[in-house]
Amino acid sequence: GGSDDSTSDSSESAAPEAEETKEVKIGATSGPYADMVTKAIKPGLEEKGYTVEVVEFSDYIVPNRALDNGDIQANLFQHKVYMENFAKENNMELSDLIVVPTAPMGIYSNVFASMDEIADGAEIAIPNDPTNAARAFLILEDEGLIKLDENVSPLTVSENDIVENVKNLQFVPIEAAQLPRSVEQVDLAAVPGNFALASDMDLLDALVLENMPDEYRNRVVVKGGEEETQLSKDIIEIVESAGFEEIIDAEFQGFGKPEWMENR
Amino acid sequence: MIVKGHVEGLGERGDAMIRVENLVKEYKTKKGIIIGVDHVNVTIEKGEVFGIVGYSGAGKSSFIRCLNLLETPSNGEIYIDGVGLTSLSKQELRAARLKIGMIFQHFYLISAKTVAENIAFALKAANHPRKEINDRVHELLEMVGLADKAEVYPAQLSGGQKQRVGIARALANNPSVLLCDEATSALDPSTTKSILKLLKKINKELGITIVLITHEMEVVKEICDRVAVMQDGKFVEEGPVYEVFAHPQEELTKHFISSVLQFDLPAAIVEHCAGTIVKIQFKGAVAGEGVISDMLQQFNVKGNFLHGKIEYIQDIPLGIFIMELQGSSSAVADAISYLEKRTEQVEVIRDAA
Amino acid sequence: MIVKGHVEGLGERGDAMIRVENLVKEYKTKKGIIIGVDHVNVTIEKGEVFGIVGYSGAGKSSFIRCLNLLETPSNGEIYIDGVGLTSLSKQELRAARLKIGMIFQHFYLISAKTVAENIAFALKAANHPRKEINDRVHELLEMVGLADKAEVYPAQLSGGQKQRVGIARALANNPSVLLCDEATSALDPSTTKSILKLLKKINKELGITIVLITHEMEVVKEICDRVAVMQDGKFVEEGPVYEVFAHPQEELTKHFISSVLQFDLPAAIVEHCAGTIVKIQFKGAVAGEGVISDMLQQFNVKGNFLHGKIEYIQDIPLGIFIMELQGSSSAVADAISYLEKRTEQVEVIRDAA
Amino acid sequence: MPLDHIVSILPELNKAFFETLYMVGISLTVSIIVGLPLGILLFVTDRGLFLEQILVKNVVGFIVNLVRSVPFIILLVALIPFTNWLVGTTIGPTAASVALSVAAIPFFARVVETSIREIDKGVIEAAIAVGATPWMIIREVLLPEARPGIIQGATLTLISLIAYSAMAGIVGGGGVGDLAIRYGYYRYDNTIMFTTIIVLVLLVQVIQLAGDIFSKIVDKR
Amino acid sequence: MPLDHIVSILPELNKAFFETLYMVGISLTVSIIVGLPLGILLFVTDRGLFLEQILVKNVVGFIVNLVRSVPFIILLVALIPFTNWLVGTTIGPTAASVALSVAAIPFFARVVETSIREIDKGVIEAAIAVGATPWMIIREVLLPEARPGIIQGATLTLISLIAYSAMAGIVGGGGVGDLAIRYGYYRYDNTIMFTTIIVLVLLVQVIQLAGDIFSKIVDKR
Ligand SMILES: Nc1ncnc2c1ncn2[C@@H]1O[C@H](COP(=O)(O)OP(=O)(O)OP(=O)(O)O)[C@@H](O)[C@H]1O
Ligand SMILES: Nc1ncnc2c1ncn2[C@@H]1O[C@H](COP(=O)(O)OP(=O)(O)OP(=O)(O)O)[C@@H](O)[C@H]1O
Ligand SMILES: [Mg+2]
Ligand SMILES: [Mg+2]
Repeated sequence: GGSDDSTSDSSESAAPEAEETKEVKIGATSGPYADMVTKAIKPGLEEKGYTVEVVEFSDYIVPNRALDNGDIQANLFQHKVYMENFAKENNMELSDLIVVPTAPMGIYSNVFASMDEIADGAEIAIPNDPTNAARAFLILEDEGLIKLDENVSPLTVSENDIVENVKNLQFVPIEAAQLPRSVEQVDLAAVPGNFALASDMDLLDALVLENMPDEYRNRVVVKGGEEETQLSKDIIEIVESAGFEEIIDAEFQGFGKPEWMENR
Repeated sequence: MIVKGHVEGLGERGDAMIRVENLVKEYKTKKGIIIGVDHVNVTIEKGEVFGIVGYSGAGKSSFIRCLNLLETPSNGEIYIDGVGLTSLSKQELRAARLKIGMIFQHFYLISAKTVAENIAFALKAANHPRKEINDRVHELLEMVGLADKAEVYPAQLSGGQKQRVGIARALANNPSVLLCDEATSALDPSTTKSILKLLKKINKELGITIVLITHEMEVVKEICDRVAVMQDGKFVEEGPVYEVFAHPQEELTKHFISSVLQFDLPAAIVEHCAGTIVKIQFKGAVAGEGVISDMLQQFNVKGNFLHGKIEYIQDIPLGIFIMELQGSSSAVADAISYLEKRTEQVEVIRDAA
Repeated sequence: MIVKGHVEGLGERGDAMIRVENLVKEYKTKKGIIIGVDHVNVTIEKGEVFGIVGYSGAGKSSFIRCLNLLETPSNGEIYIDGVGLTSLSKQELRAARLKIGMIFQHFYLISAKTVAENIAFALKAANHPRKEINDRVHELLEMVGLADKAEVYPAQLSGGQKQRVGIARALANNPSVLLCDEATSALDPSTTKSILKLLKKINKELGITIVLITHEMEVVKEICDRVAVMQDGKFVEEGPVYEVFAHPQEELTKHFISSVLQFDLPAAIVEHCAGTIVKIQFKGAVAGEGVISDMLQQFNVKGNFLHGKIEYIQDIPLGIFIMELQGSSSAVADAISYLEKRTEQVEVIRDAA
Repeated sequence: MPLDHIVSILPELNKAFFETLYMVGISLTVSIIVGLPLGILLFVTDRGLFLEQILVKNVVGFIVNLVRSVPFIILLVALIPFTNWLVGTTIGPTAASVALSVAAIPFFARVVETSIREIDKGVIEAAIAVGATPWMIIREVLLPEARPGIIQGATLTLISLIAYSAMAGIVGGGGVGDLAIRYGYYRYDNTIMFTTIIVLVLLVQVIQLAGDIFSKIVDKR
Repeated sequence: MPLDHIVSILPELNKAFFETLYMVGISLTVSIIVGLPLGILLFVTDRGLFLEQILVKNVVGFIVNLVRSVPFIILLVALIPFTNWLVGTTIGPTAASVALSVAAIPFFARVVETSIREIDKGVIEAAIAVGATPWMIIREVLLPEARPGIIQGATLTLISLIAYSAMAGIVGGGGVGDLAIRYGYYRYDNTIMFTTIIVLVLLVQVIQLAGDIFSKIVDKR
């Protein structure tokens, strides 16, 4: 099987001088971002003569560690704030190459028709991983429902860091992919866009969608100092190509495009 | 005569308690069909103690386990007290089993239950009301001499005590038949004796028919009325115990009996003897008639006992002696013919002439 | 006399093979200390067959297991062939154990290994080279009569065959001592006989000292030179087998012997008898002298054998008879005093007068 | 480790601890209630036994193996409609207990089957010979005789449940294991990580000890 | 179920299948190599046995319990530095195998201990009486006698490993269970979820069957 070569080449590190390395591994979390790498980035790289393996992770920590370790050469699953904090906390250098279209998180409800109607003490399901939880809290903060401790790092933010809870929301942390399945169970649910789309939810049904500055959009990330490698350049080139956007338009409808893509 | 008197002594006898017709038990194994019981026919009377002996693998357990359908017979019919077991429904079979007690070599008590609970278990199987059960359990424990062990777990009992519990359990529902599969084989000789005594008492006092497997002729001698010798799934010999001991027909039977009535003369002794060596057997009342004494006094021979024994098989003596007769050859010949006349069982092992 | 001759027959005897000094074995349990062996002193000679009898829990197994330090003695010393076992290092103890074979009631063969491999295991323990092992295994299998079963797994053997494998394994390294813990208790009587015969052969031909636990006096009678009776961890009686059988001192010993030499006269028979009932015991050579014959011919009494037996204990006869003597009371009295003079062992059970 | 930090998480740890107890308590109870009869069924319907029903035995055996082969997370998802129907919610400790129970049932059933298989067949035969009904044999022979083994098996199941309950976080079940993952793992809080793991280890050791003692007490052999 | 959809996934399923075999193969091998001696150690150092060492027994027993109490995901992550040192990578099936092995070792050790405990003590005593060294007793008595139980235990471990290997996705390990999770759970693709689960169930049944047969073959009792 393909398992042997997936590991035996780990010694071929992605150091700058290893530009001639044509075997690359790109990590992504399971779901749309892994699909985005597979469908929209991998074919382009292969055209350029790379052998690409997409490594799917069901975790938010291991992909960065693997990157730092040289086990993968790039990953796609995180936004800038998470990346920077992760790098700081874990004493590693991470650099983002380019922002990709990202599905906005939305607050969904089968109970309330609008954010104004939210009753005191309502139950809200939020992602249990910090990267997605931070986004959920930001939406709520934007809506004036909560206030977060200003000193807390987005990397570790949790419901415990809420200093003001206007409507006394009850938080139920749930595995992100599980959130679409729990909408019916709770008053409110903060569902990451990728899983909302995967489960055939309509993003327009959201009471409110994430106001997404680019720093909260996902991006392709490489190890610090590798921004200038040929691989990095090739990835940026592919993502910037018109073909990439075509694929996004065809297969990733509803994903919010980053500024650079919107503005060109 | 005494034999007959003994049989008549038990008034309840004479009706068939167990009738086995053409019983066959085959086991289907990966290596083919193994025959456990091979066309056995036998009738066991009410109140009888019926022994079965035979070597390991002869089919003794297979046979006895067919009697309460622990093994389903491959063919043939079992009647217990007139009821054909093989045609019963599951429900009826359970009811029939209440009347067939069984005890095992390894007791098979429920280790997690006390002695009293083990016995109560059998009573519950018969749907006795709880109050009655307590009384009956005590009665049974009294009977087997374990009244003080009611609240004790089997692990704390000796082998003999465990078997007593097994017996109490088997007797709980007043069965008419008691099946014993090597009930004493795991016990030491003196415990064996006490268990046999208990079985004898049960047989006498309650009139229960007992079928008993053993590999010790001592046990047969002690307790059985009739005995069957099994080999390769068949009853190769069967008859009243005394008769089988006195006149064994089959080699196998002789072999078994030899464990009780065996007379190997050490070679040195035989060489040492100058006279004629004879083996004399006395049966029943004859043993009490002083034949040897008469012979010694009537003929001018000197008798020397080399070997021998008098056994009481169900209180009837069976004597076998090996004697050296010394004297003039005519006197010895006369003595022998006198013995032959009175015992009909004389064998000359070595003629001095 | 014959007794003595027999002992002299084995030239190797006379040196202590096993010396046990003040052996104590205590078990520490939750319920306190249980004493298994209680200050036992005994010396067992080279080439001797030493039997130990006693009821369950008497300490027989504890004693024999101390002899090869399967149990560590709490106190006392064991010398095997002059070597004190308790002071040995682990390494030395293993070497010493090569010279002490042991066989068990339940055989304890390695079920996942063939017969040959089971025996080879013992030889490997002694670091024999592989080639030698094969030859020796065959030699041993030949010796125990299982040459054709080398490649068979224990599960396919009968009990007797399993014990033969156990014996072959125990003898593999030419031990000087063989310990047998109820080696025949799980076997039927005829298999027991064949195993005893084998042990006897080993004892005679290889001169191996055997210590043997049993609860059957039959086994002691058949094979042992000396016997000890154990109770509560102590040797309550100990001596040459014939002497112990003929003159048991302790109640317990008598009880054990009664399983071999027991004469319960049925009550009906005793009532039936009119004459004087006497019990006569003949020992050794006396048994061959025709005492009863002489008595019957010299006195005007009629003798009737009620019960009795002649046993050969290590080829020496021991006779016990219960007779009814009928005649004038003076003639009977004379006959009895004549018997007393010649046998020194007459007991009047019931006086007709 | 900062002691005041430990103190500050105590309320949360306390809550998580009771969530864990709640989840594994329910699941153990359910798996005993359902798994015990299933285990007995697997035994008594086997070839040569007193309720021989090879078909039943094979079907139940297959289902048991099936449930054991499905990854827990998939089981969790597959069970959502059932969970919703049964307890009216698909999130929280109660919902997590449903999946935990379903996973534990076949495990416990196998454990029970194995324990019962160790009973001497002779004891069962003796009960049959006495004329006992299958129900009596099950209740008064199989269960009492297998009790020490079943208790050991319940201990094993309980410990496995504690390990599995860490995954309850997927459906917001909470519990100590989830706390360890959410704070210790995702939020790099080593204090919580170690504290929770120590709590888990202690809990497991206590359960093991209690199981051993209890099993010894009921063992009359 | 759309057949062409299943066909489209076949290459991936095939790859995942071999990844699963690879992961559980390595982990089973490692857990046998390390767990077997550990299990033997747990037995022979116990009270009254021929290498009695209560301290060793207790320490090993505690470590075994400890590893068994830690949630798998935490174990997985805690082991990352060790994994990196050992196999030079922290992702992929090889890295997942490290964590799976570490989790399986104590499990298998307990299984081995239990199997060996079922050997009649008399057989061990007979070997001691024959003058055998501890090493001989282990190699020629304990292992052969416990072989059927150890094989059954290895089957049990293997099946548990397959279930656990579904979590290999955390470190990008792949495998059939992870495939089921990736498609069934993250992508809401029920077709693939069912297909993969069928593969898993079949795999488990085949392993169980093979284990049963193999264990019966080596059973000479
Ligand atoms: N369940 C079984 N399956 C296959 N064969 C069996 C079974 N039970 C008994 N047998 C075979 O049937 C034959 C008779 O066995 P049975 O147990 O009746 O003999 P036995 O006379 O009771 O022997 P033992 O004295 O050893 O108890 C033997 O060849 C035995 O191997
Ligand atoms: N390992 C042990 N732990 C505690 N007590 C023991 C142990 N082994 C034996 N005993 C006790 O020591 C005493 C002697 O036992 P032992 O086994 O030596 O008797 P035995 O004469 O061999 O009996 P049996 O005929 O039943 O084999 C008994 O009271 C027994 O309970
Ligand atoms: Mg039998
Ligand atoms: Mg003993």
